[in-house]
Formats: sequence, C-alpha cells, structure tokens
Amino acid sequence: MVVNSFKEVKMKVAKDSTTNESVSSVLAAELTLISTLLIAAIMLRHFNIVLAIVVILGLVLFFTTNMPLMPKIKREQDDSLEKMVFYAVLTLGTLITIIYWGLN
Amino acid sequence: MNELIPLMVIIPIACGLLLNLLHKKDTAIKILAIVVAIVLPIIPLLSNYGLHYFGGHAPLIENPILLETLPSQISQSALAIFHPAITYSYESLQKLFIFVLGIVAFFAIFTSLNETKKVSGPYMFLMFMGTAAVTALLLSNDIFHMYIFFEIAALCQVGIILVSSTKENYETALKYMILGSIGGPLLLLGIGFILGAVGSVNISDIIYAINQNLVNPFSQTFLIGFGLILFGWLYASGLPPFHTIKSSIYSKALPHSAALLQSFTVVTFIAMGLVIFRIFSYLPFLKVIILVFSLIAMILGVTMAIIQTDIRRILGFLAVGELGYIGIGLGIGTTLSITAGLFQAVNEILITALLFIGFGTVFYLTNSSDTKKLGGLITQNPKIAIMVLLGGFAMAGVPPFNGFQSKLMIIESALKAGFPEISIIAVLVSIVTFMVFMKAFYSVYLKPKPQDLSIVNENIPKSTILSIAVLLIICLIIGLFPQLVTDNISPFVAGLI
Amino acid sequence: MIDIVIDTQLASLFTSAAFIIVGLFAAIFLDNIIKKIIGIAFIEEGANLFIVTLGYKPGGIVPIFLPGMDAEWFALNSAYPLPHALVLTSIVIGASTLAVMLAIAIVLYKKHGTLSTSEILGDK
Amino acid sequence: MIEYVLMIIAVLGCVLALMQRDLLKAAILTGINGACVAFLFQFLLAPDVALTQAIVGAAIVPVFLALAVYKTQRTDDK
Repeated sequence: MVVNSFKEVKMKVAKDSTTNESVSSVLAAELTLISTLLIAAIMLRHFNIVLAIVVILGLVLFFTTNMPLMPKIKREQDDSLEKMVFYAVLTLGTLITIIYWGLN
Repeated sequence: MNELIPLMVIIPIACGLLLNLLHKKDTAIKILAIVVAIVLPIIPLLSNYGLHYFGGHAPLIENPILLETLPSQISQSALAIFHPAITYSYESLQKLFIFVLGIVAFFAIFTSLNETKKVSGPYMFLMFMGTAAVTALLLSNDIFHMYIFFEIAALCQVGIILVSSTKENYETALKYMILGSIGGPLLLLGIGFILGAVGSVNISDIIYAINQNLVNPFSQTFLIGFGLILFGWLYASGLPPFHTIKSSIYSKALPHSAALLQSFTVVTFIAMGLVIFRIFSYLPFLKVIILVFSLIAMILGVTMAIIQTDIRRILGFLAVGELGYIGIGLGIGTTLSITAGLFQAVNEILITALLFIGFGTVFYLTNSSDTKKLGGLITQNPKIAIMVLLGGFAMAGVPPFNGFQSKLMIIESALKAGFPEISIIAVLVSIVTFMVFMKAFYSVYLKPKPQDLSIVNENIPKSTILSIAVLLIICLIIGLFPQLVTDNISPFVAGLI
Repeated sequence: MIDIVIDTQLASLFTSAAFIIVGLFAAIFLDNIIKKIIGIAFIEEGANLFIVTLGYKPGGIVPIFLPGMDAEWFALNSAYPLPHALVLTSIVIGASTLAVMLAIAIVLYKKHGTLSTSEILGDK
Repeated sequence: MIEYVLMIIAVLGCVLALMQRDLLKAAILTGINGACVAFLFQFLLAPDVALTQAIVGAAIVPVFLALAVYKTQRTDDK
C-alpha cells in the first residue's frame, strides 16, 4: 500500500515537472513528515499512554489512506493572503479556546 | 559606565536620521555608516551591567525623602517598589546578543555599501533603525515599550523589503503588514489585559505581583492576556502559522538585508520568548505550548524547504526550521536546555547570515536564484563555494563548527529531561537540513552549467568575500571554544529559574 | 437573575469589543484593500479604547495635579494616568502603519489596476 | 447619558463605513467614528489622549484614506 502510494506520487509529480530531482525531494519530504509526526506523537505518553496509542494508530491509518500528503500540504502553504489569514485566525481561535476553557 | 546603556539604542537611531538628511552625498553616507557600524558592536563591550531608569525616575523606595512626603497608602503599599520609569536592564545575555547583532549589522551594511552601485540614504536609515529597535527589544524591561519597538521593527522590515527592488516585493510587504496589523493590536490588547490585572507594565513588577499573590495569576484576565501575547510572539518570530510569510519576506529582500532581517527575527524571538517565560513560567502548560509550536516549526520548515526551487526561499524555510531548535530549548525548560537554546540562537544568527550573504553572491552574479536555471558556478568562484559549503556544515551541525556544539547541548538536555523523542526528531531534522543544503549546493555550484545562464556581474566585491570569511572564522572559534558564549549565558539562565 | 448595571466603564468596554470584532471581520473577510485597511484601523482603535477604559474611575477627576489640591484626596480620586501615556504612543503608531499600508496599496493599484485582494495578493 | 449616544454612533459609524460602496463615504464615516472616540476619551477622563485622537482619528486618518481613494478608484466593485 505504501509502495503503491509512492508510485502515485511519482506519477503525479512527473506530470508537471519531469526532473528526477523534484520527485525525490517530494518523496524525501513525505518520509520526513511521516516519521517526525509519528515520533512526535509518541511524546503524548507523558500525558496518557492510552491516548498516545490511539493517536499513533489514528495517524498511521490517516497516513496510509491519504498517502501523497506533500502535494496537499504544499497547496495549503502557498503564498496567498487568504490562506495565511485563515491559518492565523484558526491558530488564534484554538489558542484562546484552549487557554480560556480547556485548562482551567 | 552605565550611561552607555541608552546609547546602544540612541546612536543607531540618530545615525539613521542623519543619513537620511545626507541624501545624495554618497561618500559622506559611506563613511558615517561604516564608522557607526563599527561602533555598534563596541559599545556593549564597554558598558557596565546594570539598570537604567529613563528620566532618572528610580523606584520610590530608593528615594526616602520623596517617599515621606507621599500619602501613606502609596508609601506603605507595593507601589513604592514599582518602577515608574521605562527601565532598561543590561546583563551578560544582552551584552552577548547586542554584540552579535552588531557584528551581523556591520557585515550587512558593509556588503550592501559595496554591492549596490547607488548608496541609498533611506535604505541605510531602515537598517540602522531596525537594529536600534531590536536592541531596545532586548534591553527593555517593560512590555509596552517592547510593543512599541516591536511595531517599529516590523515597519523597518517592511521598509527594507520595499527598498530592495525585487520582483513582487510590494505584494509580500502588504501581506506582511496586514497579518502584522492583526497580530500587533492583539498583542497590545494582551498587554492591556495584563495592565488591567497588575496596574503596571514593568516586567519585574508583574513578576513581583504574581509572587506576592497581589493578583490571582490563574484568573481569566491573566490567561487571556497570556494567549494574546503568545499570539503576538508567534507573529513576531515567524513560528507557524506565520512561517510562510516570514520565509517569503527573506526571499524578497536583497541577500545582505535578508541576513539582517533573520537576525532581527531571532533576536525578537529570544527577547519576547524570554519575557513570556519570565512572566508566565508558573503556568504548567506554557512549556507544552512552546514545545508544540517549535516542533511544528521544525517539521514544516524543513519539509517545505525540501520542495522549494528558489535558493533564497530554501534558506528562508531553513531559517524558520532552525528557530524550532531555540524554541525546544526554551520549551524543555531546564537550565541546560535554555542555555543550549540561547547558544543555538547566537549560532543561528551567525550561520544564517553567512549563508544568506554567501548564496547572495549567486544572485549578485547571475541575477537569478532559481535552482533550475543555475549551475556550474564553482568555476566562477571556488573560494566562496567552499566557504558556503563549510557554512552549510555548520548549520547542519558537523564538528568542529558551532552548530554542532549547540545542537549537541540541546539533544543532551532533551535526553536528560526525559524526552528522547525530541532528541531523535532534532537529529532527524538536522540530517534533512543537511540534505536540503547539499541539494541546493549541488544545483547551484556542481551541476553542469546551463547554456542560457548569463553572468551579469563578473567580479564579486572583495568586501563580500571578507565578510563571509570573517563570519566563518567566528563560527569556527565559537565551535572550538563554546565557553566564550555559554559563560555569558549561564549566569542569566541561573537567575531565570 | 444577576443584575448587571451598565455603567460608563462597562459600556465602553463593550464598545471596544465591538470595534475589535467589526475590525477583525473586515480585515479577514472583506475583499477591497482600502476596506481591509479601514478595518485594521478599527482594531487598533478598539485596543486603544480598551486600554484607556482601564484607567477610568467612576466619579473621578482628570489626573492633573493642580496647586492647592490635597495629595491624599487626589490619589484617591484621580483616574489612572499610565494607560493614557501608553495610548498616546500607540495612536501614533497606528496612524503611521495605516499610512504605510495605504502607500503600498496605491503602488499596487498602479501596477495591477484593481483593489481586489484576491487578485493582487493571491498565489501566483 | 451623552456618552452612551456617542458609543452607539461610533459603533454604527464603523459598521456603516464598511457597508458603503462609495469608498470616499467610507473614509468620511471613519472620521466620524474617530471623532466620537475622541469625545469618549474625554468622558473617560483622558483629555490628553482625546486631543491626540481628535487630530489623528478625525482629521489625519480620513484625509489619508481620502487621498488613497483619490489616487485609486472610488467605488468598491465586488
């Protein structure tokens, strides 16, 4: 399944720019993202071990089903003002909500 | 010589205003700029540690004669201890950072004077003004004063982008200003909440009020204030969700001003981060929040850097990713880790400045920074290529450079604090950083030269080569003798916890 | 039922909240650059109003110490002057930020011929 | 009593300013809003801030906005 999705990435990237370099960089980015996020999820064990296991399993499931993640992330992180403002306001809302109601 | 403390801010501001007046007198501007740029790193070395009260208004308790004439509800209460004036506090940490900032400012101004054909007064003004603003951020012991200079620094950064005539700089500047106008007033609002709870904006007073239980630090006023100030900090330092705009700002500025801009960002990150840490360290979830944002910054910064094709953008994202290391140092929150984080901040200012100036020579030579269009430049200038390669080694953490020492300290402190996962991520991210750097290096210097690549400027100015070499030597010295830096940091950190 | 007496201070806090909310709405959702900038000016005004309101004292006097006043009475009755001093600075900063943004907007209008943010500041 | 009226006018002014299709009207309404806030500062016992706000909020900001509108276009075409 994972290998298949790598092939898919290769196909997708190969369409717009036909250099080996960009294919390999997207793959490397994908691997880095997945491995770092999984390792970061292990850190939840300091709060609650069950939560950590559930989150890791959820992440694995999420990664295997939506495998070519990097193109999506790149699309979300582009330079248009609307997306930047959207993420800024989303972060502000989450921060205030968590700090005000969550941890009291 | 305590009088020198305000001069660290006043001299660059005065020089900037003077340079603006000397419009079109090129040699005068050049000489004045170089002289003041040399003076900038020297003042912090000469000045003594201490506090400076503006207008001489010391706390009432230090003036018993005045205290007697006041009503008893003032002289008996905490008001007698509170600071009535804007206070600058100058310690070993401020000395170190102002010195490093001065060095980077000197090399940025030095190279820009030699690379740009027309010396522009306003450009020099913005550079000096930004340096002054960031210095004031470091020195100030007052959250409102910090907000003012934070806004001035933001305006200077926008100005620097506007002056460097690159493609689409106006669009990026307007985006940054709109985001900043959402972040800035919210920071002001957070300061208002803290002011409403404590009645003072001086940081020592706020900490005193919290420690003496004069206010309830878990009240919702304080929590909202904390959230808004934290949001302002995220905007100021370019942590996610502001990493895209920050990296695009670096890529739209001219390379030497990008070197200065990133040092502004790092210093702002440190100054405001330490203030947040000092005031709110009683909150149990503060460290978790800082850790989460730094980890996201590291992961997103490095993964986005891999898939870019513009070298300046790659460096911009890498610079954001490296900020995550400093954040991790703050977030773990032990003495060793904070020392390591601040050490990493010093190293990052120097190394990223080196890389921006070094890769900037490519932009200077060919007027292009797209990796697809570049190649084979090692024959043009092998000396710079080797020095940039060594700079990349320093960034990735290869011994004997300084990046190795600070990253080792961060990994060690994470292991000691019981977070082995963080150290694994740190190692992984630094390996990927190295890979990204080598990819950029290969496609700029090593791969065969494309046919349509035209060289605009034949020779790189000697001053640029000199700046890169000196920065590299400083990196090497700090790498070999890390005590030079850590000895300045550790007394401050010991006072912090 | 809780009785909430809407006095001047509370009402003016609500006003500043309304400014900030309207301003944030404009800065996020409106498409025209000039209107976005007007919204940003409103956010700044709301923050200033909030801070000045903190120093208000119901039934107090203006914090100017005139000769002949009793110091103790003055300390009990005057409004808190520190927020006023802070707001003076931040009003000026707000105005200068606004001026720079308007200048950039004019340059961008000359380049693109439109004031729509989605066309000027979208991804390219 | 008059301060409550001023608050209502200020909030209405800022909503109305954002609803205008004519940007010049929006600029003038911003000025009304700024003047109301200046009066409010006076009622909140801050005459020094009120003076600054009266100059900046009621005169300088609307003039800047009007200049920007004059240099660009007058209508907000959706």
